[in-house]
Amino acid sequence: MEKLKVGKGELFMPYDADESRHFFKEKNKKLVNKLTTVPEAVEKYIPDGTYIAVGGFGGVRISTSVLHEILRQGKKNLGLSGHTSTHDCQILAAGECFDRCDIAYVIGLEARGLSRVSRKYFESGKVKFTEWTNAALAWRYKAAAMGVSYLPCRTMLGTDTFEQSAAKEVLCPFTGAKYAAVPALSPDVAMIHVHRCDVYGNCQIDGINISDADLAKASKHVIITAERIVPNEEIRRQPWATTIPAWCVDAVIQVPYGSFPGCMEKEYFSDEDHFALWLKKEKDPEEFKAFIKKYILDTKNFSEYLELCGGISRMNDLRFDELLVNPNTK
Amino acid sequence: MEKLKVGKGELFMPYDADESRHFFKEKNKKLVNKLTTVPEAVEKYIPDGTYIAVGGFGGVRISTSVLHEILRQGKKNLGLSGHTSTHDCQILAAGECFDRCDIAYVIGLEARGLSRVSRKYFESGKVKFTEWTNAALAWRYKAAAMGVSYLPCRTMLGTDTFEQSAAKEVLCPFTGAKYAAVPALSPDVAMIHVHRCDVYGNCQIDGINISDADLAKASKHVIITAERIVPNEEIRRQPWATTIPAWCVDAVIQVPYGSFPGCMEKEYFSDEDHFALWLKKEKDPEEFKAFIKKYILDTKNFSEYLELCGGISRMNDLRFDELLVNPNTK
Amino acid sequence: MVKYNTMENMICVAARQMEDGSSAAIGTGVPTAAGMLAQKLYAPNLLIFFEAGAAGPILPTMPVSVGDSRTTHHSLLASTMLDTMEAGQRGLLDYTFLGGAQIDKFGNLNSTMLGDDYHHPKVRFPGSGGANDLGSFCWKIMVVTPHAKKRFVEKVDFITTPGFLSGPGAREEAGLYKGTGPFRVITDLAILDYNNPKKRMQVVSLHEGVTLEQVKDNTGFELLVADKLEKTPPPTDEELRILREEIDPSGFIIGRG
Amino acid sequence: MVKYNTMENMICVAARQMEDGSSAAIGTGVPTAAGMLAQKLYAPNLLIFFEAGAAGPILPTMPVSVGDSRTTHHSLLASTMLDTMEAGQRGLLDYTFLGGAQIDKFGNLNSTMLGDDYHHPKVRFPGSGGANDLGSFCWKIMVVTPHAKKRFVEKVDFITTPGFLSGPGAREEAGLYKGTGPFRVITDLAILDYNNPKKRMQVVSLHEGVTLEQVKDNTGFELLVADKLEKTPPPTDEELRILREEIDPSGFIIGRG
Repeated sequence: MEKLKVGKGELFMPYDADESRHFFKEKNKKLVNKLTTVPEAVEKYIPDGTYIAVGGFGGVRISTSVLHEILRQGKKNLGLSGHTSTHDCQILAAGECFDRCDIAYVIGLEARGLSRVSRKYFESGKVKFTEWTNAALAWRYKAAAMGVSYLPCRTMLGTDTFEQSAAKEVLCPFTGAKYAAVPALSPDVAMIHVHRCDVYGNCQIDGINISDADLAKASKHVIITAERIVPNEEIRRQPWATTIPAWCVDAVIQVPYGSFPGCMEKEYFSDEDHFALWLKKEKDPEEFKAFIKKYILDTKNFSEYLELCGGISRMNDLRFDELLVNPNTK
Repeated sequence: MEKLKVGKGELFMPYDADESRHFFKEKNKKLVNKLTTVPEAVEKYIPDGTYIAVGGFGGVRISTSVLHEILRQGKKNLGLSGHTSTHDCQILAAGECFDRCDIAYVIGLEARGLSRVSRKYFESGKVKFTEWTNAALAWRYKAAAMGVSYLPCRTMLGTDTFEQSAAKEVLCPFTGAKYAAVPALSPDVAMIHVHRCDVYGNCQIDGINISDADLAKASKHVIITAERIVPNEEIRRQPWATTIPAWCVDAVIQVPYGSFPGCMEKEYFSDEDHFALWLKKEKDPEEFKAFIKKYILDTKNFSEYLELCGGISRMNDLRFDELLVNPNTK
Repeated sequence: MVKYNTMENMICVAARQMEDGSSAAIGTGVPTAAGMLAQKLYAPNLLIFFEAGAAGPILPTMPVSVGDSRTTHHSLLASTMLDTMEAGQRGLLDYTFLGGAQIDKFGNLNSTMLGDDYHHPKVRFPGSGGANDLGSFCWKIMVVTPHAKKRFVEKVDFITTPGFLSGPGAREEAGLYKGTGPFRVITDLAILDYNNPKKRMQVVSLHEGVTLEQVKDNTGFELLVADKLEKTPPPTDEELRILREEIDPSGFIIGRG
Repeated sequence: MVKYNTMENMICVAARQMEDGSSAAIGTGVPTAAGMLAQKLYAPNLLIFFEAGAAGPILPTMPVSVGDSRTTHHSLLASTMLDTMEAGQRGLLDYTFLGGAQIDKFGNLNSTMLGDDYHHPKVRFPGSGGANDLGSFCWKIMVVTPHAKKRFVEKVDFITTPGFLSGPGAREEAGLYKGTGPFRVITDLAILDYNNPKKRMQVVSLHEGVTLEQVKDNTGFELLVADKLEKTPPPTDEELRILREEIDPSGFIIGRG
């Protein structure tokens, strides 16, 4: 029988089922008010060295306010799950906040182009990385959400992506088929932006869920930012719309426009001008430094950032964009 | 190293990934009107010998009309997935329609008691069976829905349930932990009752989904009965509410009260008097035969059955029950 | 003191076993009644899961099925069977309540068949359903069952759901999670647990008017006895009132006692 | 005849490759433009999937992200990334469109890095994203890319996404599904496929005004040539009209040609 291959990438977050089960056993399951502030949540749950994962899809439904606060508090040596990490990666790279990354997709901003700052950071030698794919990372969350230490899948096989991953080949005990086994990934902290949730953290998400239901279950701690807080009764009225239940959640913060400049289904479209501004500023290191200082480090909170970006009037335009409405025609 | 155990149960539906992939490749993906009748759907998709699975949870959101028609058409030698199969199993056992069964839960009707007829059928030697658990069968659907030939889980280990299953022990390549590997299960036909769907088969389900999203994806053919058919536009208005997409579905039939005497979230509660009538009739083989003849074999369709059971007036009462409304108090 | 029947007593005793702030995967019947009573009196923050997919309901009345719409009544979540099972698998579920036709001294449960030939059972039962799953995943297995010699047997005909299997260490060796296993058995005669090095069933508390002899006589294996044998307090008036008026006014479950 | 640029030409050619009634997992940019054009002219029943979770949309305009709300616009499904990926894994997805910094003669793609030391790349790119997944699961991999020697290389620095790997049989040996693999490459010069026993890239059709020499000069490996070399029909007026007026009126993509 041929020898099964083993990826030679570093496994940053080895999964221990018993340790993990014990953690979830002890985790609070009571319905308590979890409202807090972004600075408090970052202070409490994200000490230097924490392995974090960002919900959404890079420029879609991301927790921008929490990412900014990580920069503001000068967090260092974080681990990052690069499950299509675009603008989130761009923010964290600007602060050189992480030093290890499970990569599926980083540096790029999809159709918008590449972030020079992120690229340089990944080329600098300051970041250790291991290769994966989007599905592989999503299945790694899924495995942890299921409470199993691995899942078999048929991706990465035969490629250098596998070679530089920490996956291992296994054979199906029934068919003999070869699979890539991907190890469960249980991030220390997930930050997820949602449409609405109650003060206990029961969340509803409209549009695509991406990997967030699994991510919330997989993670030891979950910080939720929400467009709006709703009464618990609203959650209980349609419990099949709950995508993340309270028992996964540690902190809840109401942050309207909290995915800006990213897109938020039925709320606001991405601000492509602002994304372009980031990419433009990145061309000159000094200008970029000043940009980050002005927009993030020197702003007290996310509302101030939104004001710098055009405030309510701009948000209003983005709502029209999202709804494909042209306000100039009747 | 200790020897890994292998369940000695028969694997009724071995899964072949390549064959299965080829089937799904060829399956129609066009949006075509799939409206048909229950007799036509059963005639077309359920020849003798077919391996079937019923959605819902035994007495909750089941496809009663399709089950009755299977009896009416005198189908034989079916295979049955016994993923909490209660009233569905009771109906099929009454017609001795199946001759092999993957058992997680059969014969019983939960808090209502046991079906004598089902029990006798399982004790008769006419049915081959293999043991599983509810989660094991649900993961078997899940594996097929994922397109992998097995999934690891930590149930059944150490028990006679494992011994009489067709599961196999495997070791996690990362942690060395022991798992029960359960083989993918791709039923020939799934029948699922939903709240609403369009003529193409895009379905919405309120309340719990149980295992139906996975079951629909895992099955080669899917017959949908729906409380009501809605315009395609209604589906497209809230695409995150679609739990079964059209490309899984082969046949669509509008069957109001189609889960009767089972429960249907927010529509009608289970008819406990009618369930009790079944159990009472089962005490006398002759009476039971006459009961089945009158209520199922001699009725032309499900509407006639509903009329025998009290018609619209009874359905009205069950709606009050479901909504916990007492019509006699204001 | 209000009179009570054995079913009422078992439900009240079961309700007192659950810690506040814990979670429980419960089935229909006695477990639901116990869970509801616990929420109302002893564990207001008990988080209830049903195996078919509902979690965190405000139960208006007793469900008939673990999947019916009582289980989703004002619930926090109405999801999938695997969502509940996987919550269990990742360690989130503290208690489960199970039953069966037979139980042995290590708490192994049989709800599959009687006889010695699997393929030709003398009596066939429903099978595991979610019992083996919850019995494998949850931290503490509670069993509520009438006490009788034919139920409490030396060796179950079929291990549907794992107790301690063949004894100390056997669950872990089989691949089950550390720290899980049988916790308590509540019968119409006594409370029993496994809190000894042999992981064998032992009497820890006798119900009102019950003797140790009576318990032994109704047990088909050698029963251990805890060093300090307690007396189970009888149901309180308040327990009975809530049970009869609010939880099971139609006597669906307590009428069977 | 309306004038057109190379980007417009590639999109029009790509749009003609998809069979009606098939499914395609597409990314932003050229693939979406091609998919939209195909739906409007050649494959009205093309079922479009986006890797982040949307399927069956009526695309109003070009998405910027495969997860943004254009992808869910009037879609039939807005689900999860794994829902799309698992549809692919179980064989439901016919086409995928991929790109990369490098492609070799077996259709292997590099979107990870340039250089010979993984940990110290000369240039670091985004990585696989969903490319390796879709390239492993989908039946037919389409690549749309400008034709240049530095892109069409003898050996890619890093196999991000599997083409035919080392040649015939290598995908199956690696554990990938039977019958999947590279299908066509559409460049600004030609259409290429792998329809030969060696599973090597070959020119099958030259675009208007392009010579075989020109294609070979822009390819960094020995290129095979199909027995019958076709001429690619140029974009029709209708294709261009729809592309410019309905699909990309702001010139977001076709402005790059």
